[in-house]
Amino acid sequence: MTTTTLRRKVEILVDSPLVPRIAATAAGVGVTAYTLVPTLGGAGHGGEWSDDQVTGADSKVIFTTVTTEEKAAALTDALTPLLESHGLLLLISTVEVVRAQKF
Amino acid sequence: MTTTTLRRKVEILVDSPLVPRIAATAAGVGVTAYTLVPTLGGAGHGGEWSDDQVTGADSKVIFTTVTTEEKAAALTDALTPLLESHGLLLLISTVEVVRAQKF
Amino acid sequence: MTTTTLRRKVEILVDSPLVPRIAATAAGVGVTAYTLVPTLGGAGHGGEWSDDQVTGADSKVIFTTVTTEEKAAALTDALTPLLESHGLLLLISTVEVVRAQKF
Amino acid sequence: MIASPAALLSPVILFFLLGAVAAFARSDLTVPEAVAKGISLYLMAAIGLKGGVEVAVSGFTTDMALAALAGLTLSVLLPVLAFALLRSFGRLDRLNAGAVAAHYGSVSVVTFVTGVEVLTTGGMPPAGYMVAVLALMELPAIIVGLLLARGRGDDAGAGAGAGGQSTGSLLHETLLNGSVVLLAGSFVIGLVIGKPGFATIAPVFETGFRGVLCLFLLDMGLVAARRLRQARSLTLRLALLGIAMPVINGALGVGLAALTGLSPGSAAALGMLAASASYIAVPAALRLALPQADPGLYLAMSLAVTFPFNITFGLPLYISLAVWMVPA
Amino acid sequence: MIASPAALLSPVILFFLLGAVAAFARSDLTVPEAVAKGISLYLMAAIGLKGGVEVAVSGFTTDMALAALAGLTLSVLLPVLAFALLRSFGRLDRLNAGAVAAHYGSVSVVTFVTGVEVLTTGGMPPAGYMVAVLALMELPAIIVGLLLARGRGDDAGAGAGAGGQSTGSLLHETLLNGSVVLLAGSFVIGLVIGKPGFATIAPVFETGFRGVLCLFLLDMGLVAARRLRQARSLTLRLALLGIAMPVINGALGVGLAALTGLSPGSAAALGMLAASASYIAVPAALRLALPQADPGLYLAMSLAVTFPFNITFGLPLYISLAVWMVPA
Amino acid sequence: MIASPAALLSPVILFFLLGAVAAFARSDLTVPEAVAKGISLYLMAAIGLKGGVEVAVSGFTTDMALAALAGLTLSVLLPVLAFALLRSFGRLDRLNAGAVAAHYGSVSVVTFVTGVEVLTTGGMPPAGYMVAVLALMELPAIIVGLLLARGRGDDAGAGAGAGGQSTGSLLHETLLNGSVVLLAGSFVIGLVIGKPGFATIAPVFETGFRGVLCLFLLDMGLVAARRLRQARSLTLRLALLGIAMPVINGALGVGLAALTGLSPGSAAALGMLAASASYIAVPAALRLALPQADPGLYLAMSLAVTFPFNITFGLPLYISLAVWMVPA
Ligand SMILES: Nc1ncnc2c1ncn2[C@@H]1O[C@H](COP(=O)(O)O)[C@@H](O)[C@H]1O
Ligand SMILES: Nc1ncnc2c1ncn2[C@@H]1O[C@H](COP(=O)(O)O)[C@@H](O)[C@H]1O
Ligand SMILES: Nc1ncnc2c1ncn2[C@@H]1O[C@H](COP(=O)(O)O)[C@@H](O)[C@H]1O
Ligand code: NA
Ligand code: NA
Ligand code: NA
Repeated sequence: MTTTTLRRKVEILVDSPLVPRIAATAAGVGVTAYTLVPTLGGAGHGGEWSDDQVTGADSKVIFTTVTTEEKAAALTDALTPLLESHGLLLLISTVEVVRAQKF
Repeated sequence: MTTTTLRRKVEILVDSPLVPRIAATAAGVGVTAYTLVPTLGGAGHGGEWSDDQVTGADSKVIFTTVTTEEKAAALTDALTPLLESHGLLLLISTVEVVRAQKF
Repeated sequence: MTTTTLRRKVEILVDSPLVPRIAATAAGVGVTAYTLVPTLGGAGHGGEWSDDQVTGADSKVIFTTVTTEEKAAALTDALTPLLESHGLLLLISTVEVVRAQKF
Repeated sequence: MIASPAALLSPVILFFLLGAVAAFARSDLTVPEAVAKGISLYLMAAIGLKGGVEVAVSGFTTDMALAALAGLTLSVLLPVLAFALLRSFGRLDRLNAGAVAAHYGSVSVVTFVTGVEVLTTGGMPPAGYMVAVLALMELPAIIVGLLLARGRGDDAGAGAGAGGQSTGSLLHETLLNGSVVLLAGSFVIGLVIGKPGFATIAPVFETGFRGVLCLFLLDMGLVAARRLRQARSLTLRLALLGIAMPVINGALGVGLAALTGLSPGSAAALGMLAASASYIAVPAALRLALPQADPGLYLAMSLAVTFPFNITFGLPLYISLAVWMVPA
Repeated sequence: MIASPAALLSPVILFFLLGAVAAFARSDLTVPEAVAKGISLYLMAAIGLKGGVEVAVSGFTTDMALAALAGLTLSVLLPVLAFALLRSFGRLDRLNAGAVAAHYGSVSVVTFVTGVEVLTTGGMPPAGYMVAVLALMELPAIIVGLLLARGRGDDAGAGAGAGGQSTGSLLHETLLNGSVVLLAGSFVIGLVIGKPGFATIAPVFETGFRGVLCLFLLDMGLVAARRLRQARSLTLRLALLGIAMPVINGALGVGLAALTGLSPGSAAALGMLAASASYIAVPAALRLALPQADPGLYLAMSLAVTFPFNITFGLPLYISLAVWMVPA
Repeated sequence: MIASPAALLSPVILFFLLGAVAAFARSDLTVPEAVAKGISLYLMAAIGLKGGVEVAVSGFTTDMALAALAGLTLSVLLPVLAFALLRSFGRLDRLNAGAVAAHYGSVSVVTFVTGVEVLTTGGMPPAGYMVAVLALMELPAIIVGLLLARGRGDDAGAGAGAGGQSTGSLLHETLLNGSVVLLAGSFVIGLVIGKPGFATIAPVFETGFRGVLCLFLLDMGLVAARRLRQARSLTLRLALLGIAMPVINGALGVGLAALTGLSPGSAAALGMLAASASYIAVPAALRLALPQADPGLYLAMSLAVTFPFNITFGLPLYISLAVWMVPA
């Protein structure tokens, strides 16, 4: 049986124009691998929205990265001040991976 | 280090035309924040499918919400009767969040 | 309250042209139900990429399946030799489901 | 003439066949869904505009009222007939029989549009108001199909519980189905702007129409053939009905048009409307109104059996019928 | 003549109304986002090319320099005026007032394009260089709005911390906003290829323009009305300003154009530019530069209030003003 | 004449440059992927149709058979030459050398299409059957490249294990690649419908072609430049080969065409086909057949080096060569 290792998955829901900033913040704490997943719409305290590529202002993506416990914590610390001001949603969960050294 | 709190993530794979109904059911148990993630296709007992926006009948999205244990359970209870009849797929998992009061 | 059962969620990030091969490998270990989630781009050791449907070579999707512990392990074993050569990313996590017999 | 198999050699039909062949051969050719949806919106706007402009020119006539009445009659009666066939010969349960019947009582915009192209090229264009008839025929069958599916109310499951839906909200959702709104709205815009207003947008909505339709039918060929390959719940009996029902409905449509005194072109068009099965407005509405019905089944029948049959063999057949039944 | 409400009956405006009505009635009609984005790229390329080709024909003139100067002046001063109104009458905090002011100082390509269509159909086409003025007016207001939003530097939150951004990178990101690059680049291509080079691509970029614009405005109607329905932070005072500001700005624009000696058509176009509020370049730039400002607010004002007002009542108003103020 | 740098000033090339400049300047301009894919489908359908219609008019000729033979010869031999260069000068391992070689032996539809536009505008249009030659040249190089990559079978890793693939399924997947099917299918449709059938769809597939090509090349410029910026495995030696190989292959193509007795226009077109490197059919096929090869490498070479070189400098060069080598 293949051995798996525990890692942390961090998912950040962020407005498309702000993705480069999140990527830069992540790189600042050593997190350089990520995948972007699209969204179609949603609702929250700020009301309902649906994907709007024309203005670009209402288009959100999920910045997803799998990394070590330490780096995940560092990324969370670095992003916490922005959660409110930039309207981010941040989720952390535990996943198992093969080839642990990759993450 | 930033404090995180445990919450429940509920993911519901649902046909696009039925999303408003799921949102209404969720609102009925106090779950008003959610995000919709697109899908491209899949396979199951009902055979293979791939996204079909023209007829709209074979277009599925993932209704995702992060909420408290209680509300997640209430949402699951409310949706269970529909799982079979409406062809829904429902997954629950545990995630950690910052700013726990938001969820 | 609705009873839920633990199952394993396996997520595989894979280049679009290789999806049929992953589906075949999965079917080989008895995993026949899955959902495909799109991606927009990302970064890793191989550099940055963004979705490119014209050449098709830089278009990745997430092959997601929820299954039993045993089948998830069998799928992981079957895919491990391909992870490096085919540039796959494989994540395993635990989810709860209703109607356990479906998975 | 146009009723001959030569109509099969029109570029529009050939692109449909190319798509179907590619999908059967398991080619990876696909049209992005967003583009296919965009094209279908364009086609509905174009057909609506053209119909409206023609009615703006011709004015409202008795003919038009009669055609509308004929269309409405068909869309109420055809689902009942289809329901009977699906229950008896097709061996379907009531729920799914009602759902499928709704599709066959309603209409397919693209079948109509392709038929109008064939008719126009062949020199027997239907009247412009047939677009209004098309719009009128989209919805009544949904209501009839639902009534049939729900039966005498003893079928408690259907429409009840959290999945249930009041008749009011159902009517609202059906009437406001995107394709119906776009078609009817464009028809009204065509009426308002008339020929002069249309001239400035005609390069897009008229000159480009046939070429764009080719690309759409390429996608429809791909989609129909893939759906046929993936269809699980399609029995041989149901597949046979998927060919028999359009023939029967088409003949009834042409016949009623002949009685009503429509022109041969308009009669053929009414036959096409009767024969066609919806795969845009009805599936979307039924997924909401009858979530328990099997979309794999109703789409396989309307999209993978009836649509290809109509595009290739049906259209020339209904034209022949019209030529034969209607005094020119 | 064209200043009359009859302009409301152009197909372009009617499709906008159809979209708005459909969204208010809660129809599920939607244009796929990828398609809408594709169409908006096409419109910007087309308008840029046309402007460039016209300037290639007419050559650079003093008129052009004066129009450019007038446009720049407006885009620097209008946000200041808007800011004052938003703070006092609108009761907005400084951050959001600055963000909204940037939108009203900048311009809306689609408002301009629709206005040019109305002007051209009405026989008073603006000069080709107005497209260059449009491109020039997109950016300065962003800088002014940011300065206003950030105030005397005591507003530590704005732009500081991990979310902060140096002025250099801001300028870079604003100047290289996709829509600005495409518009300016197409203008330059139009200049280089001139009339003969344009002839070969004119069927797409000129003949097809108006029809494609119809489809885009259908989507804009849907988007604007949905946004209005979903708007949470829009107060009555702000909605009123969303109508008052375009009227004031439009009048100032036409007035300055009259002083500058532009033709009636160009004066009306400058009025439209001044009156219009950006909803493409500015929101994208501000989401980066002022992430704390509320996008729901500035998009509701520019897209859901001002844009519909301009398309329906504003355009004829600015044309009337130009006819009245500028000696033909 | 057309071989002069003036060809660089065609709108099609200028849009490519605009895209490249925007991407290098890190503008956020992007064309939605679904729209880009939709446009590329349109271009392939259009080019296939046009070729088929022309052959329907001219009939099958000896010239055509000779051109096909020349094309096939090139697509079998060029990958061998490329492989040798990539292994020796390029210092690539066998696997990746074989993968890259397959790209250079195959062809780029958009390079061809752009070249045909330049040739036609310049008054030396190639024969219609060159589209058939294009379709024939897409596939053989894939097979040759794979044989080279796999070597004498001692390279156990390549194609073995769960990732392996039988030659039969490989052939199937390659032959049924979406772009090949669409191109060949449209060619056959063009043959069947001929000039009269094409007339009704010409507004979309002919009149609109050049304008749509502008928008596609805008995207290609963006994509090529972004890929060049992101390329990690591209060494200087490989970049040099990305320019040398098209020049060598182009000269060989024009030379063989001259020997075969083709017209100057067709000879230039064969040179363009030989010089171009695939970035649609081959990458998709190789991702399946050689998953271990680095897509970042082969796409960087074909799309980010060779494609831009061909579009800007290559096309005029191959035309000059054809004018010089082929007696007019
Ligand atoms: N609890 C949640 N679960 C899922 N998505 C959420 C949740 N809260 C917020 N979101 C997403 O984040 C967006 C912004 O949230 P808010 O700031 O609350 O308006 C919402 O529109 C949703 O798409
Ligand atoms: N175990 C599973 N894992 C992932 N997706 C599933 C699973 N079961 C069902 N699905 C998704 O749900 C759809 C409907 O499932 P079914 O009702 O089994 O046909 C499938 O086509 C898949 O997209
Ligand atoms: N740790 C990670 N977290 C999220 N996505 C990843 C991670 N590592 C790799 N990826 C994704 O997998 C792709 C290929 O990874 P690589 O082989 O490292 O270039 C990347 O471009 C990302 O989209
Ligand atoms: Na019917
Ligand atoms: Na303005
Ligand atoms: Na080549």
